[in-house]
Amino acid sequence: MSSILVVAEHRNQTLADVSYQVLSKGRQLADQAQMELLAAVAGVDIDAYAKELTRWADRVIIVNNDQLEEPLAEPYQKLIAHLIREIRPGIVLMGHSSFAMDLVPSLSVELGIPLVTDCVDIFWQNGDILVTRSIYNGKANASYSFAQSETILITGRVGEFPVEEGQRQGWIEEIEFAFEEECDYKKFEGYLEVEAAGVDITQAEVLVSVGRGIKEKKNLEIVEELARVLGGVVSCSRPVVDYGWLPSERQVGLSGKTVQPKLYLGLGISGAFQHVVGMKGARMTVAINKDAKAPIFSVANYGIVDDVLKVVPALVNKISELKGRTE
Amino acid sequence: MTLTNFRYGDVIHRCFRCGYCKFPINWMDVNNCPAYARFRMETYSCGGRLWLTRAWLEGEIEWSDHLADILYSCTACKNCEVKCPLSFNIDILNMMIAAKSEMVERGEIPSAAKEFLENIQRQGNPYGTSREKRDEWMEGTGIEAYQGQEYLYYVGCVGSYDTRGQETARLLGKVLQKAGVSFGVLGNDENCDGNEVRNLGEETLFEMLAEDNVAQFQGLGVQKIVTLSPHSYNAMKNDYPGFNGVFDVLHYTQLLQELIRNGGLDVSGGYNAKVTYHDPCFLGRWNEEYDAPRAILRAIPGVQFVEMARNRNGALCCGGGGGNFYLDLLGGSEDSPARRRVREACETGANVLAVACPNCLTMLEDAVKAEGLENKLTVRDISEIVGEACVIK
Amino acid sequence: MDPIYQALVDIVGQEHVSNQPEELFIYSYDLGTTEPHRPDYAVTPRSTEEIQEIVKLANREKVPVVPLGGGLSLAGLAVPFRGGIALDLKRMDSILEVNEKARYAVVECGVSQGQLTSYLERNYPHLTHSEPGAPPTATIAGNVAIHGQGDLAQPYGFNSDMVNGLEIVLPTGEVCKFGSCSIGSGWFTQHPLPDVGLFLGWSGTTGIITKVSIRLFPSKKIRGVGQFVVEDEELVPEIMYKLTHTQMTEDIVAFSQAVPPFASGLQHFTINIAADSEKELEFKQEIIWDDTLGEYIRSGAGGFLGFRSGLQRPQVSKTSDWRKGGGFEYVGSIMPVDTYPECYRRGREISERHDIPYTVLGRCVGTAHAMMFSWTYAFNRADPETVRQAREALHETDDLVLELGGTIWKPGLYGQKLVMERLDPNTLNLMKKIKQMLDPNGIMNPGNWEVS
Amino acid sequence: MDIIACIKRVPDTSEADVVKIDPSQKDIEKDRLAFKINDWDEYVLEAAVQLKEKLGGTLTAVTIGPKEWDEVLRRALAMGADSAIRIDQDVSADDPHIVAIILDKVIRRLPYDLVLFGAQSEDFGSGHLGAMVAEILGIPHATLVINLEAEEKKIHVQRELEAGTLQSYTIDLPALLTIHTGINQPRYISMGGIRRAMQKELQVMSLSDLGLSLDALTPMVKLEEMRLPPKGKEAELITGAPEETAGQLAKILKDAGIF
Amino acid sequence: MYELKFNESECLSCATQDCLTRCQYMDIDRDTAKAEILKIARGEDSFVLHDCVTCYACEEYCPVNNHPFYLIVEKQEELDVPPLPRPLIRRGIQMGIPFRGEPVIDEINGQTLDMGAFADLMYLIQGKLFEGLPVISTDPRKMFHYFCQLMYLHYGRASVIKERLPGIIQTIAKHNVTEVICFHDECYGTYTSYCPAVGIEVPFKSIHFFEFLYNRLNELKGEITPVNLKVAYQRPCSSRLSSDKHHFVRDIFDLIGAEYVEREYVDENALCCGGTIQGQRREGSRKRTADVQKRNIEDIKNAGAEICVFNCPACYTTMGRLVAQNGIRPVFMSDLCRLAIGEKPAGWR
Repeated sequence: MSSILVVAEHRNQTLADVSYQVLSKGRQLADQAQMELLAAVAGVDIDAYAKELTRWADRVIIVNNDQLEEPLAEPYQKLIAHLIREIRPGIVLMGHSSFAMDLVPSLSVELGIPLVTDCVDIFWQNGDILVTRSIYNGKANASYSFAQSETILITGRVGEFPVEEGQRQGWIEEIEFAFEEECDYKKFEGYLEVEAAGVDITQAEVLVSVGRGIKEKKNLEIVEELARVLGGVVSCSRPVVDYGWLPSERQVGLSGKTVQPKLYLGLGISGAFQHVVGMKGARMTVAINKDAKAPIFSVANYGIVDDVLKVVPALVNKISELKGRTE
Repeated sequence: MTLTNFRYGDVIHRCFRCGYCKFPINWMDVNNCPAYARFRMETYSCGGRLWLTRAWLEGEIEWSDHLADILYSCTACKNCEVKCPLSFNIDILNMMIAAKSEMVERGEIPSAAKEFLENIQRQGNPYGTSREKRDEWMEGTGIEAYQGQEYLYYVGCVGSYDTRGQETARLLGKVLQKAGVSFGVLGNDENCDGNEVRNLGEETLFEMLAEDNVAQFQGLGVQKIVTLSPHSYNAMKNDYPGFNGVFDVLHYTQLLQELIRNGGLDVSGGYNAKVTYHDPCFLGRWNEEYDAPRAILRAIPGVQFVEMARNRNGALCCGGGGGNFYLDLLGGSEDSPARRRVREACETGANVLAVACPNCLTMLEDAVKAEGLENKLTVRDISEIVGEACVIK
Repeated sequence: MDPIYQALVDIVGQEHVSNQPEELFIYSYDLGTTEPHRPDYAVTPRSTEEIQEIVKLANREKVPVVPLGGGLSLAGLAVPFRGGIALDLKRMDSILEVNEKARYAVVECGVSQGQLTSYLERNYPHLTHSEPGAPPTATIAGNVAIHGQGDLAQPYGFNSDMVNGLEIVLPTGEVCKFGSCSIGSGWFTQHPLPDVGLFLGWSGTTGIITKVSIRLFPSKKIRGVGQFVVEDEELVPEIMYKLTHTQMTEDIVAFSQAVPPFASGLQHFTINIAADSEKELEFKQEIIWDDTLGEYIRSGAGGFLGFRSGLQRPQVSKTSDWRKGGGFEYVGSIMPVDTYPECYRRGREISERHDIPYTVLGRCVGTAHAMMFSWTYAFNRADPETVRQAREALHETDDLVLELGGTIWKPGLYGQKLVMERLDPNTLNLMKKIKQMLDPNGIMNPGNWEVS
Repeated sequence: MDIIACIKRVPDTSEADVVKIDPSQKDIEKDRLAFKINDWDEYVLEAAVQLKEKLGGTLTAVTIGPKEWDEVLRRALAMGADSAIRIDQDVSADDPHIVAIILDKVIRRLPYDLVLFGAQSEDFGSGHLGAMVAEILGIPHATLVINLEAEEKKIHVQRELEAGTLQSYTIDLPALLTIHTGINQPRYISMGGIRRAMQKELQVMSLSDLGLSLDALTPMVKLEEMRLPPKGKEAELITGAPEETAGQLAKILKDAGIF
Repeated sequence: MYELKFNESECLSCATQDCLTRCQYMDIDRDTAKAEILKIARGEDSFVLHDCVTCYACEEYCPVNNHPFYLIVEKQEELDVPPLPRPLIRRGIQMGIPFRGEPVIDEINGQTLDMGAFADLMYLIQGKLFEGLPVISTDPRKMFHYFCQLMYLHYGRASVIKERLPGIIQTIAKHNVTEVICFHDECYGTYTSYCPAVGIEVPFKSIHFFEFLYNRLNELKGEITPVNLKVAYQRPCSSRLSSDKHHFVRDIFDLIGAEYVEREYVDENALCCGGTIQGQRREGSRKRTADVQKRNIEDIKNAGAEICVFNCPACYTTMGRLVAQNGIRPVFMSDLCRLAIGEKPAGWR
């Protein structure tokens, strides 16, 4: 195997966190196998990104093309296919982002190369690359090997690979790339940012966060009450938004907000990784859930295994009592 | 939909909305319809729901989440049927259930009801907890599997899965053991009785549950059944015969009353408390068994029995019927029926509120906490009181 | 977000306001034949203060307010003809005071007749109030607001005559008290302060009654009903006259109806008698049946059907099921007692013309000073033709009341129009001035008693 | 509009402690688990049925699996699918490439304007089957679709990106979408509906019917081993009745200076 | 139309004139009796027509089964001597008009129990005694379609009975029944005594309720535990029309181990429950009723009864509470029988 290629992703003048994460992993894998680590970045005004990437990559390939400014699957598929054909890397590594999910499956079919997505671990074993995936919603792990292939495609789970400071000083190589024709059957129309109306959960010191364990929209009342006595704000996991119980601006997690409150109180949240990714930065986490084996308990500092609807009213009373005593 | 699909098209317009359906044992207030007591808008009264259902059937109003919530807030407590002075009163609940059935068939039901029913489809219980855990309540009790004993002890979903329900299920088991009753349980092979499924309007699922249960019971040669929950009792006594499942079904209070009367159960250990009793709808209004639980309490030395202002067929529902112990459409307010009920229990000066239904137990116990009455009132299932009186730890 | 809705939420809380189609649908309907009109909001306040805020808001926003208690007027008096806020007062359900010695009770406006009955039975068994024939869910305040009468009308008159004091939220939001309570005394009398009787009989168009003090009366240990039947309707006025002369009855009602068939063509009396002992009861029975009505029994013109202890309130809602249709409406009137035969005959004709089983009833008010005579028309809610027939019959009956020299009790819109057409112009003018002064924005139950 | 919905059946593993690894270490123990339709696929069916109700056309539900998988097709039929096809082959643990090749063959035989997949599955959750099929079929796709509006010849979709951002596309038909949860509120499927759906025909095909053989389908990735995830750190558990646990927690929070 | 079969010569040649001399409510000697009954037979007014309390007893007393009571009723109507005030007669007649739609007719093809106008007492029809027995007239709203009409004997209106009864019989016959067990004596009397007396044809066989109970109890003999109770029986007026079945009361008592207490007003000497007398609503009826009831109660008490058994719902209504107030339990015969086979009586109060 010759090289590992990491394709970096950026939007809104920022390189995605997950790109740094897989870049770090790529660096480690390359070092272990004494391979070259390549990074690719495309778009307009990308020199700053490229420079950034040289801290990890031995070589950074840049493609200046305004059609690649936005992370859109179709143009990038063409670019990456081109790069693979040209460079023939042994491994192509990307973050498992929404962008990648739209892109890599088609790419693997187009090139006839193996793909494993959303890996939580990537490692060498007897000279072969192996990956581990988290399956059954985090309740089991599975490791995979690859059939013989010149190139394999891997995406890595957001938040799984710690960013290690890059020590390299790679060099930048610009490649010319032009599109033969425009993609007219799938037209990008723009972005829609969720409006931050009213409550900004990223600014709250205390978040009382609810999951589907609260069962019913009406039960938000008592949760609001708890948030009130704690001087905090109510946030939630994805199902609560899916059910329409709270607006999406209150959602914590991969497709919602990333938060770092002083206290994160998870009520009836099982703790799927998509959620945990958004709240790992909390200074103190308390989880209340009926299911003793819920993954949230391995993230939390304190846990209560019980029905939230039973504990929360009692908690409101106790806190009010304690507050009453101090005031 | 038009009236033609609705089985009660020639009846539903007959409600005048005079409001007798809201009365308790007398006319002391208009809050004995649990949903009306909770929301106090006419829409939530029995008459309101009937008029709305009719308006929906006639196309005067559209289906909405709110409409579904209003209909599903009916706890099937039967107060309306018992109080309505008009001759179609026997159909009131059937009309409500039929309206829910329409919603079920269209798939448009409150999300919690959807979850409830899907959980039962999948795991045989409303909580969605694995079937494999149904027997966890009986760990270490030495209760045997059913294999031709005199009684099948049917525990039900709340007794099998709810922490508090499990305690009563265990205690009742121990009481029966102590009385030397020959009985066995189904453990993990027990399935939901379907009573609430029927009340939620999921008729076919109910039929399947009833058919399966009847076949299972018959296959095991079951003749007598004693149930922990009045809900199971109701389904098995009144509905299963329609599926060729005729069994001798007893609610456990009926069996315990008999055991105490004939000396089979010694309760001389006594229970020192001032006790009031909350009639569960499916034992009381649905099956008119008001006496057995009272007789048990009166037979226990030390029990000072007092009645609440609303009792027997005028009892206020705990708000947990019609699946609402899970759907909880009536929770979240001091007007919630369970909270009203525990305040009423407190007014009698009793320090123990006795119940005979695991649903009522959990509903009322939560209400005691919500009301902050823990120091004044304890909720106990009669099985627990009897357990104490016959000195079971 | 609708600012009025939001303002209402701020006043009474989210759970007690609705602008959802479901609530608006229910509050748009009267139980009788009146065409429905949707309110914009349904609100269930809990206090006088909340009502004040709501009324002030309504004035600012020029939104009608339509108060209702039991919602059982059957004359469409709580239908929000101009939309606005349907104000369901049933959460105001506290019995504030019972003064045993002065025999009165002060209640909030949502207290139902049945609630007071039941409360008195449990706590003051020797006191009672005059219960109307409506379902016991009807409210006391609603009943006095329409000059109702009850089962003590014979000795004590209209329920509105039993009012000792009122608390009112005026259409402009101020709270006023009337009667002895207004000068800080107890709620024991409405007199002898200057008369400001601006609220009784106005059907909620001049303000919202929030508290009522109502007189209570002795409740004897035995209260029961005797029944007497005659075939000849002409005998009814004189029998009422004779019965009231005994001063021994609590309630005298004569009725005749096509269904059930046994009652058809006969005039039934129900005569309530109360006594504290068997001795008193026997004495009264002897006076009433043997001495007063004996002559009719001897001649075979009248028959005594027996006496039953215990008062059972007539379940009038059963009337709604006569045509298996869930509906009825009646015209009530206040008539001279001697018009009974004519009322019966003409009413029967109207019913038969409209293919409705006839039902008429006359309740003696005072010592035969007047009677409340009613003509009831059942209809089938699911059959618009029967609703139309009933509505026509009701209008014809309104005409009849005035033709026979009576007054319409709690008239609906049609009856109100008839009454206002005949009203002394000076009186009408005074009503206009009063209404204009009290309710400058015309927000209180508009559509009803529209004098201007 | 003719729609094809590709759906699957998964074990209910919502409770963590029901998942146990099979001795082969290639699978979990499934025999005592309850099974259900894949969560995302419920949204797929609801979206498909809503489109059909609005625009007419046909809806075909497709799955690949053994006999028991008919169950999810019955749900689809109960919900309003016109026909249902099951490819009788257990591929649940196979390389999605292989599954994609099989589905391509099925879909090509059917009329379609729109092909819908769940954005991922509850079991393996790789989330790339749909887009692979699109590539083989040679039609445009969008994954993680959270909003969908269809016209005669094209659709407007919004994809969900990170941090609450949505990405809008207009795509010409035929196209393939993978549907994310929250796009709608899936309706309840009544048992009566499912029973009635038993009357509807359910077509079963074998690989050879599609001109395929399993030997010819070479996986590019191979499952080596399944394990339970390593135990992470565990929270300090507070135990007792609700009032006790609540009391202790309140004190902890107070001591931590939260209030 | 239907004519009462009455034979004047039988009365002429009667030696006892038991019909009137044994009357418990009028004091009549033999000579007066003969004179009055002949006056009545010939269509002349008689004080008997005015003073009769319509207790049916003379039907039983008549040694030759010449229907003196039916005759009295016919003549009351002919001579316009109303036994109660006219408005009440009209009201009573209108009472029996069915007005809530047609009954549901299920084909029975055999034996049935007819509740007559007492559908609301269906709760009494429970348990083993009635297992498998089809019942007609179970809907209280439709029960007047099964109302045997004989009540109008009390109203002096035989014409109403003759007019309506054939229709009622037809309704019952529509069920395709062969044997009709009559819940109420009055129905049994209608079909076995009144109908033959006036020539109305009855296309089914009627079975007395007590006979049915007796036979069923015999079938269930093994399950009978003697009740060991002292029981008084309050015999209703309609039982006078089926005196041949009266022995079943003792037979049933023997079978279930009940002691038939010796009372003065027993068997042929039974005294009206007061319902009929009260129902006449004439001047003095109220006091007369009270007197009759008092005598009955004293008699039951003196006989040492613990239980008073009824078969007629009217008697039960009139006297039940009074009996209970005097410490004696009122109970329907069917309930007493159920008690004997270990069932819980439905009407136990």
